[in-house]
Amino acid sequence: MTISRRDALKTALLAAGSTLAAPAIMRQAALGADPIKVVGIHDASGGLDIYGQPMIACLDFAVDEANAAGGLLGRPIELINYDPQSNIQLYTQFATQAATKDKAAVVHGGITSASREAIRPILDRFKTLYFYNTQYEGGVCDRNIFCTGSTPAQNVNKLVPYVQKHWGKNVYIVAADYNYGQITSKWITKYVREGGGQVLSVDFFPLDVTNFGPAISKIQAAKPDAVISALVGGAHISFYRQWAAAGLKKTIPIASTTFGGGNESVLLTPEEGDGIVSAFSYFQEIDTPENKAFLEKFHAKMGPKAPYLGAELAMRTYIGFNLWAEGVKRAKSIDRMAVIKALESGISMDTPAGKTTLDPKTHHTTVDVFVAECANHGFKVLETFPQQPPLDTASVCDLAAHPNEAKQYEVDVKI
Amino acid sequence: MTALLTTEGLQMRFGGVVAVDGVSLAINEGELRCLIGPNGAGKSTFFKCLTGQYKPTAGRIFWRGKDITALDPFAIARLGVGIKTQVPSLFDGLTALEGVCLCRHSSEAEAKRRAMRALERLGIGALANRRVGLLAHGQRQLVELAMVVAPEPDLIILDEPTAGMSTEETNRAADLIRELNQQHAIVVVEHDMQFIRAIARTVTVFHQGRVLMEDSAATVFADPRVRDVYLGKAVA
Amino acid sequence: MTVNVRTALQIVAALIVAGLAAWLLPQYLELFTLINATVFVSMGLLALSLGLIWGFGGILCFGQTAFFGIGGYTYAVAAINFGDTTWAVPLALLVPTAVAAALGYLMFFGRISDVYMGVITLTTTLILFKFANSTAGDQWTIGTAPLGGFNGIPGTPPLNFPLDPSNQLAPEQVFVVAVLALGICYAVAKLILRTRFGRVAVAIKENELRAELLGYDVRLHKLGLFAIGGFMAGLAGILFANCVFVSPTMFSLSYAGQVIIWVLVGGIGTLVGPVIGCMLIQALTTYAGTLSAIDPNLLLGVLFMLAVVVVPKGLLPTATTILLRLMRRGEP
Amino acid sequence: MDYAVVVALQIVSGVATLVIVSLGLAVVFGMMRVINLAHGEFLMLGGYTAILASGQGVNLWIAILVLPPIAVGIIGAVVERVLIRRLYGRMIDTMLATWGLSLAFIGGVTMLFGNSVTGISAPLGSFEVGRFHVAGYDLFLVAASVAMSLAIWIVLKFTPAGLIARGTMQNAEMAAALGVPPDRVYALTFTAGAALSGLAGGLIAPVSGVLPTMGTAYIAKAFITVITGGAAMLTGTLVASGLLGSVLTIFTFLTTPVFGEVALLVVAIVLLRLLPRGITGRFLRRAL
Repeated sequence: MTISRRDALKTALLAAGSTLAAPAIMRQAALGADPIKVVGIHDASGGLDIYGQPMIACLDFAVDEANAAGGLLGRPIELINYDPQSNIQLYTQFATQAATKDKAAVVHGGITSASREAIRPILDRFKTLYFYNTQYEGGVCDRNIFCTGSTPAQNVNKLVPYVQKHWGKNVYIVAADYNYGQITSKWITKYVREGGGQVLSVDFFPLDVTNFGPAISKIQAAKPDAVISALVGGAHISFYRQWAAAGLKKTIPIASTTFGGGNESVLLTPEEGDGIVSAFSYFQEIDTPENKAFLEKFHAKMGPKAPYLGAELAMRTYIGFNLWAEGVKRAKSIDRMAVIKALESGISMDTPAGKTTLDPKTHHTTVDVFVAECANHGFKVLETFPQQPPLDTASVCDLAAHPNEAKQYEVDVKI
Repeated sequence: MTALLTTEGLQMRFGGVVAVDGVSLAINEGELRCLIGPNGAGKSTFFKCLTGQYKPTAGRIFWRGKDITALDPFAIARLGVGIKTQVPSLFDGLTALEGVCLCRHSSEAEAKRRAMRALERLGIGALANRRVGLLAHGQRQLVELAMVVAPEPDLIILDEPTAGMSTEETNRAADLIRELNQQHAIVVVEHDMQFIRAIARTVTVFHQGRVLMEDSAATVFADPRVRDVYLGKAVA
Repeated sequence: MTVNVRTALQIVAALIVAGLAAWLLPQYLELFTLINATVFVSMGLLALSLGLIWGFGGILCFGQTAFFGIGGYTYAVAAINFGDTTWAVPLALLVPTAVAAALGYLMFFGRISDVYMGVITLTTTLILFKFANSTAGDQWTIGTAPLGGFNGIPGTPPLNFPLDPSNQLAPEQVFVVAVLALGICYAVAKLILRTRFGRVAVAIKENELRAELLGYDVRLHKLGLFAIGGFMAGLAGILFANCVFVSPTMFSLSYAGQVIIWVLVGGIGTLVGPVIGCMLIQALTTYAGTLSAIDPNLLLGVLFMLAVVVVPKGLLPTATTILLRLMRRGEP
Repeated sequence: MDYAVVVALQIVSGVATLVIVSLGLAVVFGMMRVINLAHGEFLMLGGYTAILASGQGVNLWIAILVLPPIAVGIIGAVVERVLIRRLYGRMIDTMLATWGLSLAFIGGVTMLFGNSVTGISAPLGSFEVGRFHVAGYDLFLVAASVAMSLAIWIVLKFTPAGLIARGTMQNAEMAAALGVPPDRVYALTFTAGAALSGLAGGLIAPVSGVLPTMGTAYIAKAFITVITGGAAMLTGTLVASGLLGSVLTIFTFLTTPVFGEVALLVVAIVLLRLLPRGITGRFLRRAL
């Protein structure tokens, strides 16, 4: 009795739904027409715009460059930029739009891990290729996504030893309260312990917190050798400001996995920002001929409106686009699976950030990593670690063996 | 004769002000009682205590011997007490009939029958389908009365029913109250002496929160103390 | 009698419109538009829930999104844990209804006045927002479902056919379910207002004291209506979880504000008004979002002020009045 | 021991911040029974005034303390004239209209200055309590909150304007009978409230950073403080700030900032349930 009623309901719903199936397929066939659509989803406004604006500039620049060189497969590239306004729900809306309305060949975008995890399932579901070009906490194992930024085994793994070598063993962690901060703080904890130190405490802050007064008192009471920050976004810049205002910069130094990813170093005065150390796979200041050439072209193109690129986010967006373009060239198609297979064939290219190699098993990249110190609104590179593989993700993820996986692994560290 | 409603040492205090101060009285079945007194004598506060809108700070109220001091207004209404407030309290957005139909009853048809009967009894059957918010003041008073009598309560409490009425309307209201008294016990809280003279049997006089005297209308109106109270002289 | 006939006609009309929309739109709309339309419909249901309790119960709830979010979260957590949405749905309806009842008990039985009621409901939503935002850590896992803090629960499972978890509804089918849910809720709300309970609730809005003096327990009626509003908002949350995903934004101040704008613009004291107001404003803000010239907040804010100052009764009632006046003028 | 002093200092500065951000709202609510939901945006505009002025090379103290109240006061006067005046006596409508105003301000400022954080550095450096460093500006905020409260008290208690204001608070008709048109009293009150909010915005700008949506972080707290305080605007705000600010800071120390705010909100709800007319609805009723 119940079964038959259920079936009746099912039939009714299927009837309503399936009427759509046919036109949907026909629409798919209409894709053959000219420009190749590339969608960028980056926050041009809201608390995350400090990262988004340089990323958009770099994506624009990369697409212009490719079009100037004759486009891809003889077709022009049409870039559609969406601004999710630092609002996760708009991310899902734009991702759906990119996949189902624009029928984008690839989506580049997502800044926070929260936004990536919001759009990744959507793009999986609608079978649209996805490039995530931000340094993040690692562990994403999904054949539909390519993560071109650095991960903790590459950056935290260099930052923590620097801190412990120069400042002392014991640290206090302040982190943004969402998956990036939560997971990254676990990695920091892991490396601090491996270096023989202790994590005195981990404090998490929602992205809209601006008053760090109580936290600063707590940190002083704990007397760490250093503070490691995984704070994110515009509001959290107040931390550095209040830290300096409390006169603590001279007593307890700060290192960060995020500082410089946006324009933090430009926003803060030298008194507030100088001396903060970060590790990324690119800084605008790195001294290589490729980087100089890139910056020259970039500034020539953008003029005085060219943003400060800071650390890797913007550059990885430029590189991410070019990696995808290389995949398309090799596949001679924009078909998703063909491009994925081409990208898995072991692509390596020389970029302004040094040599970047895509790892077929993890869809992550092997990159050069730099430790740098904030100095006078910019960065001074202190140490360079060439060709660091994404060991963290590689230890858990093998897409060659398990091509159907689509999840994020988390490091298992007890805090 | 059993008392319908009794109060024992009822007191209502607002901060330092004692508005009702130890009032004890009894209303019997079928009685028509007037509570009079000048402005500020505590009549209205006493009324609100009876109807549950205020919770007295001391003393008790009984309904047929049962303590109802702590009950909320709706629970008191359900016992069979019809209450009409000083400012007409109506559902302006509904028609007269819809409003009166809302009285509690056993069935929908019964409600409608009673509502129509109540409206006709008050001579406003013709207004049944008019929106209450659009009616004249006197008509509104009557609609409210219809709502009060429709459930056929045992006791009706009226707070200044003649407020804002013309002399002619007041006279008609007096007739109406006498007529209603055939079936219901009634308490009228009023300060208009003319009106009281027209309807009263037993009168209770309030002054400064206390019962000054309680007697037949004729005796009360003849008493010099009452005249002094109304003229504002201090009572010895 | 005529009133009953009119109600019946309105219900039938609404169900026909809903049925037609559910049948025709999936055939003609693009998938993307359809998914967006599902979001609109779920929001429309949220607006309906507030339109019901505010317009007919006089309960100004600044935090109707609390029940919306609780519905969504309960659905997501239950669906992930059960691996089947069949029982997640009733649970996700029950929990917001129960929370609304509990909150209503606190407010109505405490005889808290209008303004303070606004503060308390708003505060409740804010607490939930803050709380949901701070559940990023591993300790905030219910069964197998991590609450995810700021991230929310991106992998919210879509509805499946009853007792058949492997057979999930396609986005087009979710749209059909959403439209039918909205149509049915409208009909149910209409019917409720025709029952004795509904008429007393309206009477309470008109004059609380009189209703009380007629022997009605005002608090109980308000509580009942508030719980029904919570139920509908919860259902809206389930639908929203199906077409977007569950995140703390569902509790946010901006959503809480938008619902009020929808109802206000659509018209207080009608049921269709809030739904139409919701659709119009959503369409407008979505459109404004694509314009870079004007900020959607600015547009929304100006609309909000105009709604209060110029058409305090709302668009639908005002439009009806104007239409009626024009028609009368047309007559000799 | 030093730590206890530092914690105590944080509590005091938490309370002071609450007082500063609530006073403007309290004045408008206490005098006019108008709940101004655009209050947070008045703070934001004050913050932007300070940022812009200091960016133009204006002396920092003038940029923080002088210009914001003037600029926001003027904006407040215009808002009163154009919007609030039409809605007197319609409490709910006023709330809704000011909510719309708040959205419009956020949108407008976003269009003008972009939706990103800007900030100025806090002056006054730091000082030491035993082993601890404490920002001097925190103490300055405490002093500012005391000065603002004192100023309001003096105005209410000892000036002719204050007498009229107190009269209006008690009974608007009576004040009108004294020959003071309530219109003008309301216009001045709203302007003064807006100016106070602007000053608050300037004061907190160095601590919190300035962005178009910064108001939303404060409005809920200010709103709840004022409502919890009840009718007596100054005393109510001070008592409620003292209570809620302590709860906020203590819980922030014990747990996280989020649970600090949750604790604040829960305490406010419980208080309103117990004292539906606010703290001064029950206690200290004769206070200002």
